[in-house]
Amino acid sequence: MNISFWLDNREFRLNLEEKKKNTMDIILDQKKYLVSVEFLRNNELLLNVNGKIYNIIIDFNTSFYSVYVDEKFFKIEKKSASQFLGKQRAKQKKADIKTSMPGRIVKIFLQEGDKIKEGQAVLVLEAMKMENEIKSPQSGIVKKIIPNVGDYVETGSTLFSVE
Amino acid sequence: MNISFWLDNREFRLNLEEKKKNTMDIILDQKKYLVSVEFLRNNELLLNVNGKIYNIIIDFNTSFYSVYVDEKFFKIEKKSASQFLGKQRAKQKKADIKTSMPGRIVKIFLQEGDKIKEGQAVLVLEAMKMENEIKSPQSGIVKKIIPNVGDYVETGSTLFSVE
Amino acid sequence: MAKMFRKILIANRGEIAVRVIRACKEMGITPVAVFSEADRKALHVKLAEEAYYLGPSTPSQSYLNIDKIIEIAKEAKAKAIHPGYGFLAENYNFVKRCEEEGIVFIGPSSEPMEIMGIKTYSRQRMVKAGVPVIPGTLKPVKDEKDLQQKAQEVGYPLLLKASAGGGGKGMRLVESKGKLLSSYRMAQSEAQSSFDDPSIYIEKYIEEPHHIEIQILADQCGNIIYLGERECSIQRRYQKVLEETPSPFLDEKTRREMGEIAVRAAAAVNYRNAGTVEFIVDKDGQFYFLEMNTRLQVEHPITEMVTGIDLVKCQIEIAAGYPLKFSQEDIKPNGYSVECRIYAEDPDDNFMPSPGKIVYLRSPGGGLGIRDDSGIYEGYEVPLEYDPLLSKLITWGMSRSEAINRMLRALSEYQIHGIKTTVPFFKSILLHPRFYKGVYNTHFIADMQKEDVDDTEAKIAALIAAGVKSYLDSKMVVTPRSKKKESNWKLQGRLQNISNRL
Amino acid sequence: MAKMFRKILIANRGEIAVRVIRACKEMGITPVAVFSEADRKALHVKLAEEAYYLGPSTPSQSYLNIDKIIEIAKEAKAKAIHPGYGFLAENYNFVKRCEEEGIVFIGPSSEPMEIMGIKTYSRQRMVKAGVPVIPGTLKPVKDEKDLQQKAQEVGYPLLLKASAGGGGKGMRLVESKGKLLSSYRMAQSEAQSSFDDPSIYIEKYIEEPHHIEIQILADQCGNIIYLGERECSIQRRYQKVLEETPSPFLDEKTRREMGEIAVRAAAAVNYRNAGTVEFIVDKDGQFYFLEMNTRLQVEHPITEMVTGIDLVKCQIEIAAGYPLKFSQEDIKPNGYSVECRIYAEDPDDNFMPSPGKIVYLRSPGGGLGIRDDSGIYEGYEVPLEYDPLLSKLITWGMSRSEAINRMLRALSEYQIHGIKTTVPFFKSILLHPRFYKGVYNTHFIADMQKEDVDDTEAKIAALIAAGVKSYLDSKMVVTPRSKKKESNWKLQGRLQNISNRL
Repeated sequence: MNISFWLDNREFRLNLEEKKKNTMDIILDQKKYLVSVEFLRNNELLLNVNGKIYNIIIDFNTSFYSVYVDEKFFKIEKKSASQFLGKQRAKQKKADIKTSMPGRIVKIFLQEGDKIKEGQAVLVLEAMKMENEIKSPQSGIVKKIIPNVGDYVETGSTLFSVE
Repeated sequence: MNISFWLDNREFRLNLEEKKKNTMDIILDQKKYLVSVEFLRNNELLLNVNGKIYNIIIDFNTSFYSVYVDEKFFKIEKKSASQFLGKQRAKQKKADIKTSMPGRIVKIFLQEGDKIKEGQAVLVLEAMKMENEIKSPQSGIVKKIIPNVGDYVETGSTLFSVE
Repeated sequence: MAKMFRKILIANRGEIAVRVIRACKEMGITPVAVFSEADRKALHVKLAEEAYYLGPSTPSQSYLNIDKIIEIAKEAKAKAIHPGYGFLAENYNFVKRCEEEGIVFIGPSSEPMEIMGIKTYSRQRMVKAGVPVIPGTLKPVKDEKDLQQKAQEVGYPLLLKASAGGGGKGMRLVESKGKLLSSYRMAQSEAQSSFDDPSIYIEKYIEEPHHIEIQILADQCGNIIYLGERECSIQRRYQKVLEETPSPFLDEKTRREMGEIAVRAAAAVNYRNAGTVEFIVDKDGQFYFLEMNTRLQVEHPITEMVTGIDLVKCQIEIAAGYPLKFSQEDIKPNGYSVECRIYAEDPDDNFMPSPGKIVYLRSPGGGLGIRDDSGIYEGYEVPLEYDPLLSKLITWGMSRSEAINRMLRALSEYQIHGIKTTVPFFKSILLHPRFYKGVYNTHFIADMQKEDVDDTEAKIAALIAAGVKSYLDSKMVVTPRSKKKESNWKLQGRLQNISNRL
Repeated sequence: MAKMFRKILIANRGEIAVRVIRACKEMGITPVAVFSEADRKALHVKLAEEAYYLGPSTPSQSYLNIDKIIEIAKEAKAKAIHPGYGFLAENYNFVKRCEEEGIVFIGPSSEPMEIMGIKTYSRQRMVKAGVPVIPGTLKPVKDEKDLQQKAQEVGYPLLLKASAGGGGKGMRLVESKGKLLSSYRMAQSEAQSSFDDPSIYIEKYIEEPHHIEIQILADQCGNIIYLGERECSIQRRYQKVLEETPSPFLDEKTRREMGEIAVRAAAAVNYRNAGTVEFIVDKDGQFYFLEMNTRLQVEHPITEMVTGIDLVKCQIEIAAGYPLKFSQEDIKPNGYSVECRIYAEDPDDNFMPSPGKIVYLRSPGGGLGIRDDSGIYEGYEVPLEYDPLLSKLITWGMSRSEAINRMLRALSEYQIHGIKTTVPFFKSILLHPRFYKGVYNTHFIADMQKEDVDDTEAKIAALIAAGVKSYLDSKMVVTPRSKKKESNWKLQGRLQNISNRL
């Protein structure tokens, strides 16, 4: 079976052949690996790659795998190259800045329409007794600022967009 | 709401009235308890009874609840008195002795038809590098001995019956 | 004769509440927990024998709600209250209230707490007691004229600090005369907003400072002893991140001097309870009194690891009126100990707080010299409302390197998934040559540039894992009737996804 | 000059394999695990850096399969093998094989192991070395005539023991002359079947015996030291259940004498490695050599807790040729330590083994002086094929009572569900007045009658829990659209049940 994944903007092609139950040969980047796998609790895998042991937590939602290898995290996308590049291009043009944590907005430094430099702080989010400046990942114009001072925002909700 | 349970051959009647979410008054043996409950992982409850804390693991299968209160275990039956007593009577007459662990039969001391005293060993089951004598819970006649020496038995399977 | 308490109310949450609850259980005392709305399922509630609801999640309405806490203590017939650290631990109005209500506050009396709470007071007291303080003003500066004159006397660079202050709030470093006035005004307004007291005093700025503190114990019979130091120079934004004892920077002589001075400082204010005297030590080993924490410290365990003394039990015994069980001669610290503070913060995203549900947890118990003082469990949801300390991982070793290598091993076994934590961050500190050699000061983390680790191996494992999963999932669809164990797992997987989607 | 190993193969499983793996990681050595069919998901595999399949679950085809283990060691380029305890740990043929193959066996050389393995040999050697042994015969009895004559000399009551033996197999207590012959024949046949060697020797029976052992360390440079004793008299069917150090029974003088004798015993056989000399101590404090275990003991952690010395690291350093880092004068045991062996056995059902899946696990990490050397994790299936030791819970305290109370607290936090364990059993030992006073011998558990605890409170809680659950389940049916959190839990509950039914 052949599968292709995207990781860190690069495509990886896997060839996988099951030998016996939970044991398979995998070819990746012209290298061959003897892999055996044990299933622990839901989403928990014990992976043995050429004798080396890896404790894996893996979750699949819609388009990508979230994989923990011991304490390291990887996001492995399953979508095709074209889609992927498409999204990449989109990224260049317009960026919606989402929050990676819930919290309360305590300060907003800019207004819609303001010029902004990469790394410049747009607003301050308070969570767990700490104030955190949310900065812009790119230079441009502040197109929209959604929350107001005092608002409570959920993880993943858009704070502002820069174009 | 009124519920009745059986525990250690005794019936208990509960009256339960929900006050607000996850908080209720419960009357048991004429005593009233203010109970609040939190739900942790599946089957795990954090119970607060008049301020006292209990960590509970509870599981319901067909006719009874298996309840762990901290490290203590209780089996609470839900069936009606009549059924219950019926089963009790049955118990007196004939006893199927089941194994509480899997293992291999290494010795059998008696044959079908032999007289047996309460507490007398019928066979030896080996598990986890230990030999364990399986004794009869009551005196009588050995009606049946199911496994043979060398057999592997699963948890819960009947070993012999005494009448 | 002193009598031990039957019940103690713990007016706190998180790992420190758990810590105190365990000490109570080991002493045969019934621990009474209190909890806010957000903490209904918290570990300190699970482990308590009794627990009572305080109120809404906002601290002011729960863990800072003095009336409610006193009321519960009376209801539950708890004759003593342990404040932990933070919240009401250094609030002398709370202590006064306990004194009025006839409830034993497990800590000092209100007076020494008040003195140590106001920096300019304590500086004056310490100078009187012959305790070296950082050169500067003993009183708040009167006005801008007074400021400029005093600044001239102290010399640059200097620090402006809030008299009521602490934790870096209302603090400004002034390099030169030009910046003095503007910095002063900013410091004032910050002090005003943080402590509603604008008064500011001046301290000489110490170059390449070490932050080293001395643990002391003082009973009600006048016995005071010191239990060695803790090196707390590994800090980020004035927040301690990692502590160790003994300090690789101190020599025996300085260590003993600091201990004796710390005892003098405590005696000067009739202190009782466990306490910590914090010092700034300059690059030449000169040390200056910084402040005294009149409570249990977050990092107290490393002192316990090398002395074997349970400081919380000592606090309780002292509060009950028992004399100390040991004299200064009995205190012979043994070995080395390190503590890593595991925070719910994302080290790869500028230490952003990361509250949320812990979906998977494996703690590194096991083996000699490992201790994990944790406030979490698998399935627990880390609330947004409180500080992000999840757990303190502590190791002990016969040598410093053994303690460090043990910590690295333990961290490698510490798996927390669902939220981001600082676990991975500590590896880069512990393996840093300057830390390993033990030559570092409070600038260490700021100076430390993050070298990226080679994760090719892990990457390959991740890709293989994804391949295996997608292969087996695809197989599951075509052949539903595969072997029991396997399909069982897969269904589990499926069910999991469904329930996640709720 | 000695050189440290890069890789070590651990020829064992369960908690001891985990213990050795952790020591390797802390020393920067790559641990290589091996596993049988039943252990594919075992914790020692999860924690290893490398792991290789041995074969079927039966020990003879996996953990006792010398050829396969040697083969894997060579493949993986592991230059040394740690045997743990049990399995091949005292098999001198395995040691010889390692010696031939040029692989370092982390333990003694084959010769002392062989001597100590055969009881009559070792008794002769010890007598020569001036080590007191239990009165009796030094050689196996020739025949029944010889038996009766020797028995007369030794006097009754006496023990018949298998020369090749150990672990109570082929052992018989003979109260009087009348029972001698019949007992002898039974002992012979049992010895034959257990060790295929029928030879039997005679030992005087010691009344009210204590089982106390001395930990020693011997390097390759001829240094031998002792690290204090372990009191192992709490036994069931010749199985140790709970150990503590120091022994509440010994005085300083006896303690030192036993230590010096233990060193002499080790020297007499050119011993190297960590080792344990077991003594029987009679009610008057007279002690007699019983046997020497030429390997790590299950209960080694309590010695580590009071000395701070990591015995497994010492074993590895000794095997690599390093001299001991400390001399006898450096060994100053500090405080008290207790170990409880958590077995997968049902204390309410005559300690029946209880293998199966661990559906829920909460370990009592946290706090000072707690250590849990465990071989399990939540979701792990305890196999039927191997011994039932799940974990060793160890506590340390400044006083014996602190260590005991800490153990009680830790046990109260130890929750293992899905299988039966001995966790509840220990409470009744620890709270038993005779144990608490420290006056007990090897008959303690047999004499101890189980007092039943009052569980009314827990019973009420259980009934209330059942009521709450049935109420909410019923409600779930009528009102499917209840609040998110709630229904989420309920669905989880439902899903759980479905998957259980698979």
